[in-house]
Amino acid sequence: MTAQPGPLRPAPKVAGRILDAQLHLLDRQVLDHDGVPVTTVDDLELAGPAVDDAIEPGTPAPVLSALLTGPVLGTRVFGGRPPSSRLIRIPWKDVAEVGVVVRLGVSGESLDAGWVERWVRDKIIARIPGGRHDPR
Amino acid sequence: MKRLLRVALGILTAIGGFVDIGDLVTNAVVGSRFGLSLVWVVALGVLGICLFANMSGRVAAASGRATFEVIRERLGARAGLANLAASFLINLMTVTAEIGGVALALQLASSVYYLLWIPVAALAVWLVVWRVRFSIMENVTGLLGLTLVIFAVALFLLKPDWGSLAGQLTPAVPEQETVWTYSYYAIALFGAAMTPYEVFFFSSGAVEEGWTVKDLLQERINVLVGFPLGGLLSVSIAACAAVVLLPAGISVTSLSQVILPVAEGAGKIGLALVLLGIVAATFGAALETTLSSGYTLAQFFGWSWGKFRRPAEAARFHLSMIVCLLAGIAVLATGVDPVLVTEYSVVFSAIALPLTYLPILIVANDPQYMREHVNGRVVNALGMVYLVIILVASIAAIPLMIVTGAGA
Amino acid sequence: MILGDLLGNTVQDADGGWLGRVADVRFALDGTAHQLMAEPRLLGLVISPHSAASFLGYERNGLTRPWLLARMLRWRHRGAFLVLWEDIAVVGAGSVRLRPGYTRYSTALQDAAEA
Amino acid sequence: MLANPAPGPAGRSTHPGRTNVGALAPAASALLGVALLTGCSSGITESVSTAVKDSSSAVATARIALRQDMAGKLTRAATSTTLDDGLKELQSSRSTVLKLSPVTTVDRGTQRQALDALDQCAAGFATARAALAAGDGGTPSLADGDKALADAQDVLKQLESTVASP
Repeated sequence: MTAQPGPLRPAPKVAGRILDAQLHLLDRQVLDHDGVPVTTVDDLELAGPAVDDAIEPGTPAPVLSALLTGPVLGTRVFGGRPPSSRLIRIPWKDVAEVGVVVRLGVSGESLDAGWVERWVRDKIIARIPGGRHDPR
Repeated sequence: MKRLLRVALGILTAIGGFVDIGDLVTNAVVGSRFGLSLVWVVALGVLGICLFANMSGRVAAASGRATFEVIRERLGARAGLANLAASFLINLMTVTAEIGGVALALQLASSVYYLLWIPVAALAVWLVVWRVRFSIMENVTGLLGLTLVIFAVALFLLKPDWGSLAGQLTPAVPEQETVWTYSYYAIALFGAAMTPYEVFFFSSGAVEEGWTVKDLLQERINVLVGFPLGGLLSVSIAACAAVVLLPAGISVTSLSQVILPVAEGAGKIGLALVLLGIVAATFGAALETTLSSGYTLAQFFGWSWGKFRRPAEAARFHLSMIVCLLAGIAVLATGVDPVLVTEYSVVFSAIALPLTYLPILIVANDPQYMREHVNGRVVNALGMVYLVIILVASIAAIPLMIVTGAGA
Repeated sequence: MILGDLLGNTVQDADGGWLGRVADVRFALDGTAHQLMAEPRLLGLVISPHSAASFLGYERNGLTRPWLLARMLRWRHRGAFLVLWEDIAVVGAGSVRLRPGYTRYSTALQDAAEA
Repeated sequence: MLANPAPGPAGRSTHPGRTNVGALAPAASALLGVALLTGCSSGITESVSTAVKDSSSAVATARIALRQDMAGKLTRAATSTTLDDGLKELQSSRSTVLKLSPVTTVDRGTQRQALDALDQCAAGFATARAALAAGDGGTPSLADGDKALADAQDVLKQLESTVASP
């Protein structure tokens, strides 16, 4: 057996930064390049071997391809999973920085993740008098 | 000089903003039934809210993150959502109670039935949330709320027997009450002093006003001086009730009874001031709770939020507040007694406390967020002690509510 | 595959013996940096024999305060270990099986200080 | 029904207050037995005594408000709101008592007595409100209102003592 007494040996060093999904990514606030909140990281999408297939030794590891948001939050809490077409993705290539928050390198206006906000703004809030009034 | 003024203003608004309908009603009820024998709970609650408000403000200033973002990030989606559901519902109850409180106070001033005042009050709350700048909103309601000091003044004018009043301060169950009702109201008072919305609002307000670590000293003074003085105000409400209502065999069930001791001691001028103070305090608290509903939702789901943004730039935040106000109006329109809603809301607050304060304590120790501004040893020790107290209160609340028939 | 499919899954060794649940998934950003950030590659799974609940940020990055809370959470996650991707045989719905002779590594983060 | 209509210790056991948990412990089992025997009877007594307590609180509030109004310490709006609130409290107490379904003659007597007393309170409130509406120098005067409420208060006090220890 591989169970060893005493402290476990440290994992082999890797060249780049290490991110733990729960610890550093999930449930973090996502800001766009102007610092405007867009959404939270509700789940992550991996590109790699399909579920249930035996993994051949030497298979390249899955890669984190996108941050997910939208209905996937509900399924993460209550179980089940939405069909792939219902996932709202923020591709990893748009991510600029991971710290206390996740910062994007693009504007939130162009993202699918912002459509509800834009709909509420254009159909309701902006139509109420003073909706575009700057409070400062 | 200008800095001194700012500090003074901060303290004054902290005092005036401390009391809300929950504190008013619970303290008057307790004063009229238990005298001053529960004052120790107010002291305990005030120390607790100082501790955690200060901590959440420090987290907000150091990391720019408000409390509910922290709750979601640390508790995860599932426990975070449970907390959101509980906090949001309690918040909604509190919004309802505060708007009801504004309406009841306006009825006392005008004799126009309070249900007619409710849409007016809710509309006024929405207009301020929609249009008025955050700092003006805070300062005006806070300063007007200071007129509640009339409770303390009235207490002196009533010329009570100070010796026997001080004698009531020892924790003891009065003979016409039971241990159970005593404990139930202890939890209610604790919940009223430590309502979670105060922390949501306080930390979000720090982000709204763009506080940084440079403002930490001022923040600390506001909290550590303002809140205890606000607590003294709460105690004077209870003391007034204990002096005038307790001997007459009156147990408080309506807002009209809360103001009688002030009129007794300070006459019509006192009455005018206390009504102004109650309207300002409950209106201010209605603003804070309405905003808090928006803050909690937006921070959990990661929406854009804040009064410093144009409403159109925080669309879902503003929409959720409009919906909350409408829901509050709908609840009040059923004719439910706002005082009763208040009494339940403070007890439910006590139940939800642990889920809010645990993540704050954890994050306030995380250097990733706080850099060198992490908690000190004393604060951590106190925080752990309070966590235990909060947990006990939270677990005991529901059984006590059933045993006592909600304090009857 | 989404991460939700992986977190909380039961983990078995090659003979089907119970090892714990997937408590976290570790990524390494050592891929090509043609974008804003390097592409994160799945490095391994953090497996906890007692609880798949959140660590609330304790463990792994050396948080020790408040002392009592830190002790309690560490105790709940005692015996947690990291297995590398190379030691994973199958990822199924709800479960993960490891290869024979897999290696347990410490879950401590190498860059705990700067993280 | 096992109800024991006799003016037994059950009445005393539901006496509001005086409950000392420490002293209760040894007598607990005995009291429990008696409470079970007289279950229905003590339920009525308890409801009536709660209703009486709530109503006397409302009447006392109204009297303070009237006295303050006469002394020029309270505005008409505040006084009338206070009277309205008190009347509401009284009405809810009255409807609780009205909904009780007593089984024994003694309980029926208690219920009727309570309703009579609460009606007198309501009459007192009516006089007080009429006085407030009549304004200064009108009839009835605020003093009449206070008198009517004071009488109602006496009746309540009597009832309180009979319900507590029959």
